[in-house]
Amino acid sequence: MENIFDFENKIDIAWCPGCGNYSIRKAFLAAIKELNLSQGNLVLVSGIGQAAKMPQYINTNYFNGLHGRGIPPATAIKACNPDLNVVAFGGDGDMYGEGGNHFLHATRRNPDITLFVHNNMIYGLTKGQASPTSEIGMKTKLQVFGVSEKPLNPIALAISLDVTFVARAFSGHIEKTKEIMKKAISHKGFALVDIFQPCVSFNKINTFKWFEDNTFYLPDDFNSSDRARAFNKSLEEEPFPLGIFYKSNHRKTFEENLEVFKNGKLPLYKNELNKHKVEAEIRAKI
Amino acid sequence: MENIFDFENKIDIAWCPGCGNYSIRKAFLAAIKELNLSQGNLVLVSGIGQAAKMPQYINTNYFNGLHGRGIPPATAIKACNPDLNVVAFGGDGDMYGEGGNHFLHATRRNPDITLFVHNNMIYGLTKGQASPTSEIGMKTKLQVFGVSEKPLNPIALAISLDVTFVARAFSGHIEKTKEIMKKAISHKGFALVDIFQPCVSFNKINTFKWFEDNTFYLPDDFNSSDRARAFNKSLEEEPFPLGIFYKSNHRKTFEENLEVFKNGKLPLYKNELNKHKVEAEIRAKI
Amino acid sequence: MVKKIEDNLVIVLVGEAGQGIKSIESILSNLLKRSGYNYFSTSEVMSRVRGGANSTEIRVSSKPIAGFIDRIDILIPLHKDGIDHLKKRITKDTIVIGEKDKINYEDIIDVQFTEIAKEIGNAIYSNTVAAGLICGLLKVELKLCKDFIVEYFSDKSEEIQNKNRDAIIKGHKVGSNLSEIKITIEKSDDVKKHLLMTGAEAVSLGALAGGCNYICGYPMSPATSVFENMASHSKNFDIIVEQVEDEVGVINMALGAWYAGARAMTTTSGGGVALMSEGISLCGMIESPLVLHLAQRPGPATGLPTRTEQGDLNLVLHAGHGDFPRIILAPGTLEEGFTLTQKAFKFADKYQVPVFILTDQFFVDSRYNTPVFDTTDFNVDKHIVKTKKDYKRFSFTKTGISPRGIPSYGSGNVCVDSDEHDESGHITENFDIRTKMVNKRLGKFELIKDDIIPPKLIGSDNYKTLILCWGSTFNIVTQAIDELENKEIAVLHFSWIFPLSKNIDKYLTKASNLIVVENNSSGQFAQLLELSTGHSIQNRILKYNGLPFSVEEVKTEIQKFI
Amino acid sequence: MVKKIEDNLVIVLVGEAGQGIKSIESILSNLLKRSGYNYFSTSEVMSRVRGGANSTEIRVSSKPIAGFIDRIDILIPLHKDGIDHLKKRITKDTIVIGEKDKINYEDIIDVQFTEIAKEIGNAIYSNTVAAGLICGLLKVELKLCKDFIVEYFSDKSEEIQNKNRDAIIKGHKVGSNLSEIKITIEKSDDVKKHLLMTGAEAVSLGALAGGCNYICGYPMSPATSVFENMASHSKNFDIIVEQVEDEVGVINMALGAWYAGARAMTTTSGGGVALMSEGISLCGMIESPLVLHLAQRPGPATGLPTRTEQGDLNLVLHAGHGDFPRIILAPGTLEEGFTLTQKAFKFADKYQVPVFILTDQFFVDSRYNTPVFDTTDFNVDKHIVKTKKDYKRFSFTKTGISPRGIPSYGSGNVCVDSDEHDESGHITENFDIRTKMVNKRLGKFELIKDDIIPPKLIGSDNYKTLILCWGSTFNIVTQAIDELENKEIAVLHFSWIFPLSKNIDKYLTKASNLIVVENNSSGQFAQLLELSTGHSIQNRILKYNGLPFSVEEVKTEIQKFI
Ligand SMILES: Cc1ncc(C[n+]2csc(CCOP(=O)(O)OP(=O)(O)O)c2C)c(N)n1
Ligand SMILES: Cc1ncc(C[n+]2csc(CCOP(=O)(O)OP(=O)(O)O)c2C)c(N)n1
Ligand code: SF4
Ligand code: SF4
Ligand SMILES: [Mg+2]
Ligand SMILES: [Mg+2]
Repeated sequence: MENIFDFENKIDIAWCPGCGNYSIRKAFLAAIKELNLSQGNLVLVSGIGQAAKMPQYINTNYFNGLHGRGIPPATAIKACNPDLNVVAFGGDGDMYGEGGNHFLHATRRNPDITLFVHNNMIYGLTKGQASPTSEIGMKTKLQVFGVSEKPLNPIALAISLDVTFVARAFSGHIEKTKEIMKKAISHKGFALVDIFQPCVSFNKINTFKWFEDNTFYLPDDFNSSDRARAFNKSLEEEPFPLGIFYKSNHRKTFEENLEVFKNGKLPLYKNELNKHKVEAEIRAKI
Repeated sequence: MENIFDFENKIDIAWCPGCGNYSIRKAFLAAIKELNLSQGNLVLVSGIGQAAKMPQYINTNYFNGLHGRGIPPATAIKACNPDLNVVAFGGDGDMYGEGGNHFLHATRRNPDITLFVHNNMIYGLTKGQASPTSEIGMKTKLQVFGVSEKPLNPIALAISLDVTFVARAFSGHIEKTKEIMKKAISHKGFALVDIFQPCVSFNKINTFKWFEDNTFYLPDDFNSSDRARAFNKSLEEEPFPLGIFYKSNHRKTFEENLEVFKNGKLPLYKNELNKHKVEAEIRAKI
Repeated sequence: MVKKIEDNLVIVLVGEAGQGIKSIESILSNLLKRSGYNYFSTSEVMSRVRGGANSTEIRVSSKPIAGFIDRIDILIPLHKDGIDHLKKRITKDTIVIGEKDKINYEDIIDVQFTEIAKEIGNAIYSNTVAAGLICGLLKVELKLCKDFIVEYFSDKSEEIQNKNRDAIIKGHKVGSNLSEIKITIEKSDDVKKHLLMTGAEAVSLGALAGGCNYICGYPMSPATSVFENMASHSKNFDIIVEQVEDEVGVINMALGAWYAGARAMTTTSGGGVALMSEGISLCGMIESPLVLHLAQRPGPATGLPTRTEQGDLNLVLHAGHGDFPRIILAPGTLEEGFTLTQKAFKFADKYQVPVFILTDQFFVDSRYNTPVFDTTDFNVDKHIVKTKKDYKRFSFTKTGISPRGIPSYGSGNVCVDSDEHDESGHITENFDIRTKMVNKRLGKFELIKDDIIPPKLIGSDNYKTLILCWGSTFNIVTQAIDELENKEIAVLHFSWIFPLSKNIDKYLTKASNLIVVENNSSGQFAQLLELSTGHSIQNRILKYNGLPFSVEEVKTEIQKFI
Repeated sequence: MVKKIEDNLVIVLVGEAGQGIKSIESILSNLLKRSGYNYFSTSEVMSRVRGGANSTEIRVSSKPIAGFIDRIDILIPLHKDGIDHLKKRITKDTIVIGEKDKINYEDIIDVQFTEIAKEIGNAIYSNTVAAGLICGLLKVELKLCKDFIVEYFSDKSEEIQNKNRDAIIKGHKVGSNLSEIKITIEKSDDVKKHLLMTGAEAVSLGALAGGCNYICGYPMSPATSVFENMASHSKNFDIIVEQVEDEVGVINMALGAWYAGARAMTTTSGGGVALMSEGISLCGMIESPLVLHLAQRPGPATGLPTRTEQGDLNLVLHAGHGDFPRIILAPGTLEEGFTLTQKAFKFADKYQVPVFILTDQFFVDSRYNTPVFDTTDFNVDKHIVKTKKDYKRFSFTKTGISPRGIPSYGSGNVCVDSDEHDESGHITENFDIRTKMVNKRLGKFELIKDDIIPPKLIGSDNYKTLILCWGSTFNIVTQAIDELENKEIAVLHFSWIFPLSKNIDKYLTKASNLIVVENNSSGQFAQLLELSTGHSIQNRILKYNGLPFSVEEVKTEIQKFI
């Protein structure tokens, strides 16, 4: 059965053979198909990096912006047209490093967008420097003595910021990743899915096998509505829990808070200027 | 008894009469005096804002940089000369807003610097716009419908990031603030003290009285070494707990991790270039 | 001796931040203009919320005037440090009115504002007393004063309204009886029908007229006033207003907003634009419209945050890496503040380029009366298309512009990319497409030329000396030249700054003496003119201490060069 | 027919990213140079880690050569798409060597690299076979090959070393026996004593010589190589190396480092400098030294991340708001890459200004041999003072420079401030101090003039046509002119870009025809020259598809203008 989001003709994908990004693409294509999204209403947003190339390989609208700057346009796009489904893709460097501040403050706004971070614990596109999630001790051409910074724990961070959908997936498990993606996209509010992804070219430590060996799924009966428990769980490492840590509906979204849409207004692009209102505003200065 | 860090002559302080910043200055002057710090070895670093003017009013070295950019120079200064005591001051907008990404990643490096954030829940110097810690509903000239973003909880955030000294103080209590400051400065590693501070000119909600009424001190027997418990505690709001939430010594500092100082090398400014080494390196290219 | 003022009066208020000079000015501006006086005011303030020494100049005249001048006819110091702060501008002709016991100035005319206010009930009414005094001096109808003050405090309690009314009445009486000054400035009914506003308000109205429905920014003096002004209009005009975490986020949000079909603007100062530089380059690459208001203040770095300068022209000329087109506008008057901002949206949309509106603290904070803006010509043509299935965002077209689609409007995919891309918006490293894309982007410079607004020539056509200026100095320079009454001098004022048209050469060729007047330290506009015309401009009048030029200063400096 | 090559040979390797072209080049560069051949190589690669089509040009010559040329004498395609990728450069004179069954090219000389490698034990040795083939063709001593390859793989297992040795031997044999080509390029003992390195390595060595002990940055092509290079030196030279969270953090860290007494450098590309713009302005305000290496790539925005352009000159000329001095250097040769970087530290320290080193992808990634650098003149004079109690960081001095103190070195307070400040570094809004501080900062332009390095004139003094170029195009343009053999053409190459000296006027005045050659789309340097000299430069040879100029191209284009 064909997928409208896939291309008819073979496309040239710039990822390395064996890269985890292919599986993420597969899972995402399946997820949006199963969710029955329409091509016209889907906008993918990304920064720069290997992960951030994702939009190029999906047959829909996209805004492929600057390194680290995926979230601000994604937030604005959703705000200007809340009918759109907006999904942002990025790497661990892109979203947690260069774009860290936007991530931090997006959680405060709670736009109804979905963020998939391909966490390969390395800078892929720039050929193998440490990322904010690289393990202590990892040596690279730049980190010649090994990484000494504590890796960022995006799950703990997101829970501390009260992100209302926080999950971790592993690209190796396409079916399960797809299910998490579907829930994330369907969630009302800002949703983070941190996706473990092997980089076969530059990360020789956190390989496919390493991820297999160092992850396990949260039990089916895990109570993902308890923020403090979720935080505790998020501190577990090696093995890392996979699945949905925290999910809640207690926060309004950014768009719901926007005054312009309170009376069910149109998306902004349909707005027409009322010349008389402007003239009245000018005359008010007499 | 005189304080070497105070000025002999009266200085012109640009804060409004009644501003909480005066008390923070008092507490800080007392803290560094009691800690017996030496003027030459103290460097204050700040960004821009009312809080960030602090270094101007202390008689010592300072680097008063750009809005939001206090932490990067502070980190570098300490790294280049670990003998210095480096203290950074900033506002809630400065450090958590514009400078959010530097805060995030400083916690990963864990430089042995102290950060005091004057949290008045408002942009003071720019005359009263919402800050990342402003309460939901607060109206300003810019937030005409009231703030809708969820205020940042810097304590929860810092604990999620494993900052090894996390405290909250209130400028109204000079003595207690001074004690917290002393512990923060003495702490080995990155220390955050978020200081509630009334802005009498622009924040008419979170007034001195409001802070008095909405805070309480953590009990003396509060176990500040349990990160998960500290996180739970940090979620408590109105009233907000004051005191040291979390303190730990399990992390190495940035400077300890620096290879250059592993053999007890000098601060960088005393380094002399070894010309022969450079020549040898050139000849290695033959 | 009685000081006589027949034509134009300069009143200066000086005091600490927080003493309420702003509210006095605000009351006076309305009352004087409504009385039919030409009104102008400008402030210079310190970067602090309380204390220090700030001053506001108020000019009242029978003719339109909107330039800063050094001369002070009447000085009202509200704080003892005020005299010292302005000592260079106080002469024996200056009449100082204030509280003798507080202000150390020999010839002071003692008026006990505070005492009078206290009699009414509270010292805080002293500002209204002072406003009343000036109204009395200028023979503003008492009824007008009373009605207005009640309107002004309409959101306060009735008691406060009444006390303020009493205060303005008392002040008015004192002013009417002051025998040391005799003012006979003509009022005009035309002025009563004028608009009265600040530069920031004019820019905001222009944005409304340009169809702005999304404004994002980060507070920064002196640009915040436009931001707050737009916020005040947001309910009425359905504008999304967002304060972003930092300026890098601001510009990327604004580009996202245009992509989704909004008409977005941002407002900031030089430091903010510096941070936005990479995003401006993105704007160039994805051929997005963007309107960016930059209110200049003295740099580098934090500089003098609340003061004025024209030092960021080079910044906006070149912000962002790589080559791509842009437009730079710099209004000289309120009317231009309005029309150019409105046009900024039009040009941004039509050419898919960033358009900068370059103002400064002097421009945005000054307030004066101006004829009602002409709005016949301001319809919003949205340059967007409904997409078809085979839509390509970056198609090569005969016109040189790729029609802009909006996601979900039509059936095509709208794909934009910060990498070099093919017509469909996908990454490419094809060398020929790269070259064609660069040519398409830079080709817009040629197209834009049709819309260039020529500079304004003021003064006789038979000039020998040509004074070149741009942006906010318009009113100052033109008044100076007017006063010089020299038929051989003309002024050429630019509000369209970039790209410059080759046509301007004809103006420069005609002059034997070219003098540039700029509020910066390096003559940035002079350089741009030299580069664009090949003329060398040796004579430069530059000022960069944080204050605007005064009319007198410009006169004196020009005379040195002729 | 046998192809004869007597003087200079161009070999091109083409294949997918990840196929190992880089390692072939790396082996060959060493072997050919150690044999006494003049060597040059340059690569053009796609922005991907695997796949696509990348190529590396290797030139071997009896004379020093370091320009990119279009002609291909020998082409070795490692992948079937390689032929298509280079089709514009392949002529009937090109000899193609490869695996006939994989590569679709009629006249291919079939060499089964993979088969040979498999015989040895594994297909991965095929690259070494290919390297061996070229060595055989060029008659590189077999012993040298064997010894070197063992050294090259010294950190690998003995088995791998042995198999690679076998591979190079087999390749060598095949190459020696190829009868279709006869190469008789002269070797030279001088070359053996030369250095062999890339531009990135030259810049890094310069930084070491400048006393750099702190490097912070954020990875960005094509600037990362300098960053990684410095990291590789960090142990030996006690350098703090820090990868920062973003470029805004980078520059503010670097300024903190200088403040504390380090000698800091940062390395990035155009987008990074755009983000650093505000910090650069801070550098200007606090009069901090700073060395900033910018390796250019085509913009705007992400552009073509792995390719080359000279499009960020305007950016570094103007990055940052407000007016402040800066120095811009752009090395044309490896030797200049070394000395100018060393001097960048010297000038930054001496004048307390930001110094930019402007290179590009072509410069940093190209590798060739060059005489050993002269190091007689490179002592590090640290321009810092031990402070006294009354020390003032921004004192007004006769020299125009305020002596720079370091916290804890001496007994004074070292206070720096991003606001306008007084001599002690405290905030001030005093108008006169403001003016004096601006004058002090801008006054450095005058002082810097003493150190300006004049442009290099190559060719006869009696030129009529003067070719103007800057930075990385040096070797390409000079070789082109050399080949044109026209006595009336000379080249003026600039490696000191800003501030320009008035002296250059004399060079321009002499020429009747000025032609600029620049790797960008708008002639940014031509504009700078026009502004600095008043000369108009109409003839511009510009290229902006992401590739460097080729020697042939420059020749052809120049001929159009003369
Ligand atoms: C401002 C800026 N800085 C740096 C870069 C260079 N850059 C491109 S991608 C990247 C990081 C890639 O790492 P990550 O985000 O983890 O993505 P991955 O490639 O691993 O998927 C960097 C540093 C850039 N494009 N822009
Ligand atoms: C890049 C930049 N953006 C904006 C500003 C303007 N600005 C100065 S201080 C400030 C915020 C002040 O708020 P906060 O940091 O909370 O400090 P406070 O004054 O409340 O102590 C802002 C936005 C600036 N100086 N630089
Ligand atoms: S470099 Fe790593 S992340 Fe990038 S495509 Fe290759 S394997 Fe995937
Ligand atoms: S504005 Fe507020 S924070 Fe700033 S000095 Fe005044 S009271 Fe303090
Ligand atoms: Mg990554
Ligand atoms: Mg604040």
